[in-house]
Amino acid sequence: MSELRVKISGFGGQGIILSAFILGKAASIYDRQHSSMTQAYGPEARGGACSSQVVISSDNVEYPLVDTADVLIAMSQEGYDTFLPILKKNGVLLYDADLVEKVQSHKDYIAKAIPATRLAEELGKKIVANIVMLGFATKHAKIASPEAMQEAIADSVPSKFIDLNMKAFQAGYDYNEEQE
Amino acid sequence: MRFWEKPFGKEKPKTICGEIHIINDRCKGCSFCIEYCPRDVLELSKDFNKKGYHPPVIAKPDLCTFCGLCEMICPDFAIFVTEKEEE
Amino acid sequence: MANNTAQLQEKPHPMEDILRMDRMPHIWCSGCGLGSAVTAFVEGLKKAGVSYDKTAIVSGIGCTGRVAGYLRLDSYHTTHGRAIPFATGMKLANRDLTVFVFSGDGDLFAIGGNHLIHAARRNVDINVICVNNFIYGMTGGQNAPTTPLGAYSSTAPFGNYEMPFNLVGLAAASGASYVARWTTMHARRLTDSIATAANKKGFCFIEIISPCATVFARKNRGGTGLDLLKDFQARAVIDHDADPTKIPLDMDNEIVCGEFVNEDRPTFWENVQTGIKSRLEKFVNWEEMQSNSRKIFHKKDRKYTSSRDFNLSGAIHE
Amino acid sequence: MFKKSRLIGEFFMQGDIACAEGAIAAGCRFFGGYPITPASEIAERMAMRLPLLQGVFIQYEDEIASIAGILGASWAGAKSMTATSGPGISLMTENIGLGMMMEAPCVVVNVQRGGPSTGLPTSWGQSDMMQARWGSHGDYGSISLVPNSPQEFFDLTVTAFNFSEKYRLPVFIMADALVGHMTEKVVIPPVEELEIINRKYTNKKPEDYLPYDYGKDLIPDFAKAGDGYRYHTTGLTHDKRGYPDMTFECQNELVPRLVNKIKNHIDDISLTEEYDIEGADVIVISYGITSRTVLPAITMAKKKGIKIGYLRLKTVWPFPEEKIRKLSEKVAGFVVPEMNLGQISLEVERCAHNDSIVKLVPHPGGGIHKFEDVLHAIEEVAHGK
Repeated sequence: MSELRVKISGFGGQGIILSAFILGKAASIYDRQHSSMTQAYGPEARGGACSSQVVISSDNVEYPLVDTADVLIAMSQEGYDTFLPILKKNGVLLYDADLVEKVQSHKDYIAKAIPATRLAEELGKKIVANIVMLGFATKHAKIASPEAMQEAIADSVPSKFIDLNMKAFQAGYDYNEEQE
Repeated sequence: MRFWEKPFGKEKPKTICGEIHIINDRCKGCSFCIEYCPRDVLELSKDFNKKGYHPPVIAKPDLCTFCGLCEMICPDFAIFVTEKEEE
Repeated sequence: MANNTAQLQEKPHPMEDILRMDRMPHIWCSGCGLGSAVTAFVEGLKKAGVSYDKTAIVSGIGCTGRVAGYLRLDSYHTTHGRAIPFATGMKLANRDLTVFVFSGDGDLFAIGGNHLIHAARRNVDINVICVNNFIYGMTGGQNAPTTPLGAYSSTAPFGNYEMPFNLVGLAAASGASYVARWTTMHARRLTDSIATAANKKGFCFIEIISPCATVFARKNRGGTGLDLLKDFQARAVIDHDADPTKIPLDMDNEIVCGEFVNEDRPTFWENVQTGIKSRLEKFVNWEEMQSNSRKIFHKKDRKYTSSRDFNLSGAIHE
Repeated sequence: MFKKSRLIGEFFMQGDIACAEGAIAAGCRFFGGYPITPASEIAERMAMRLPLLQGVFIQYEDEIASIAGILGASWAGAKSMTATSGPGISLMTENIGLGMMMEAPCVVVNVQRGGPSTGLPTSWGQSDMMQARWGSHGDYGSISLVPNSPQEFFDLTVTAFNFSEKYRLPVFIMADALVGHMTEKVVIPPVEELEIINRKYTNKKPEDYLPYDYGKDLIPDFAKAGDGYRYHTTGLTHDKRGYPDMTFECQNELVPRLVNKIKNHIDDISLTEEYDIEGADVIVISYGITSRTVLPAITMAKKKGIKIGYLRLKTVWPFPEEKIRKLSEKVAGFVVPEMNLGQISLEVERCAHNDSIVKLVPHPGGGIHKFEDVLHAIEEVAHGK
């Protein structure tokens, strides 16, 4: 039985929960794995701290929470600070290069940064930053197959935004740190 | 319109009469029927019913015009009126 | 004479087909107006021509709450104040029913006040008959939300110091389609009102002012139910054009009666239907959907389909 | 269209939504509710789905109206449901009692949060378990089902409707915020693969029908409003005709029947899952999401060589008394982790044999048990403390 525990953190309005939903759906419906997605958020709809978590397993997910993460995706400084301690040694850390400025030592982790929000803005809508990040994570953390992710994204966003989201996914997937 | 079809005097208008039925033991003696009878047909009985109330009695049966108000207002379903057949 | 009446009672009372005779005599006191209200209700149903089999009556708690139990209809004696939401559920689940709520002023306007204004606001197609006797009868004469200022009750030993509700005003202001007020003495007009309500769409509200001989009369004017009824008669004025919000009741002034509101407004269910239709016409073939057809959704021509498009994946996936 | 409009297949679905879909699959066509975190998603889903199924969705003015409304709808013949959380259940309890007394089939979903009072709106707990059993005043038998995953939320919602229709009472589904807001794969089978039970309508003529006459199974036959039966129902103690009868004799016939109609069918109603029960020294009894969050502790205990069995309650009420009694004769004791400060553990204590230990691992809600606490309790019981 192989398990992958993913924590996604940021602030409300960034699509943190949708990201986890898409990931979970890609894994369980299109990759034929099992996955369990849970969420935690404050009462405010926008701007509050927000995190979601996905457990992907080859077998039934028994324990649904993420106390120690294999993958941490941080879309905000607060999310980074809060959840870095739960990241496993040699775990994968992915963060938004612009929104997480004060970084600690990353020698225990495989850390990669992407200016997801800036890339999304360049694509025309800041709101797809989460999808850019998912593309990036698909490439570097192997959270799910790219095909499954694309199917899951298409099924989870309004159809007039499918193209934009696909572009966002691709932008994240193809992003190379050395570009900067 | 019917009035024109049957001119005055051709047929004497019927006087409708009612026949009052009182279910004595259901009465709780509130006197509503006696008070609101437009023709004062009813009056309070001097006798008691089973429950110790004075039910109404029919004092002037010929005056009843089958208006049904006593039946409508009786809170105890103890009085009702039927149309009296022509004598 | 005594013999004569004894002989005449052989005939059954004409209401025996709709009263539960095995529960008679009822529990209401001598001089109470509730029995008169029930007679008017039954006469009203007859006049309206509704089927008894398709008529349900829902009551709350209290003296008036017992009405449901005495009528041989589908009758539901529910909890204190909750008759209206119960009736709402019943009517919406079976829209062929004619649903009446028959309850008291305390039940409908104190503990159940919120339900009443919301049912009126939604304009659910139910009929609410509120028997207002200005006091809590069954529990022993405590203050009601209708007790007039200054009137005595068990919990207002120095006279009531709360402003009472004007029931017709509240119902009308909340959006009821039909609002009327009568006393139990207005037997025929009340019957007509009930008949009108039975056949009228939307939320209909009828206030029946009724004497409570045992507690209200005793604590206030003194005397009997009849004395109270005479007092109502002396003070009653019929004015259909009166503004229902401007005719509160008190101990001395006019009791303005009449049919104050009689309007046609779309009911809750009509609004549901037209609302769904207008939103869904873009996506579904409404006629086919109504005729239970399978292919109700327009086909899409895309590589990817999104269940977010039209968030009714259930129907899409059929 | 009614059957066809059901979802069939695999979905990545939130627990609350799976609950709504389960209700629709079971034939629920009336939903009355009031928004409350974390149960609002059920109402939202029903609002979207029911109108297309020619069902009725109504957002009432409060929870009190919601429960009254679904009782009314139930009497009109609809399968009806409401969904709420602890504060809403507290408001509903009076009319839940009415439902028990009138024997109106319906389903009440409680997506539990931490309490008391407003408590933890967005976080989870299991502290309403006793309320589900004893919430309304008076004696009555009750049924509560507890799911631990979105799939089970779907399945048990169908079961809840079946039980409510069969035994004629409001049935509770005691989910919690974690299960309600958890998203997992949910497989929805075609309608013909689901067992759907409908209430038993009377075949008597109106003149012979008594609404509260019952047979051996103690369950009266149903007649709905508008079918010409013109019967009376009341929340007062009533006889077979449904007429109020405030006597000891009547109370003594009615209330024990309300209790026994559930008690006598406990074998049918009680759903449990057992693992490694045979030969176990310690048995962990859990229900709902706790049954998943304490699994790591059980695995650790196994590694330490403790003979540990595991009993999961899907039906918490009626409580499986006989089963616990029998088990307690064989084992050293029970460990009961629950997200309250001791509710179901009291039941286990009541049923356990004198010699066996019952150890509660309490948690106030809002988080999950620490593995160490559960493990510690297991070790203590295993060592006979």
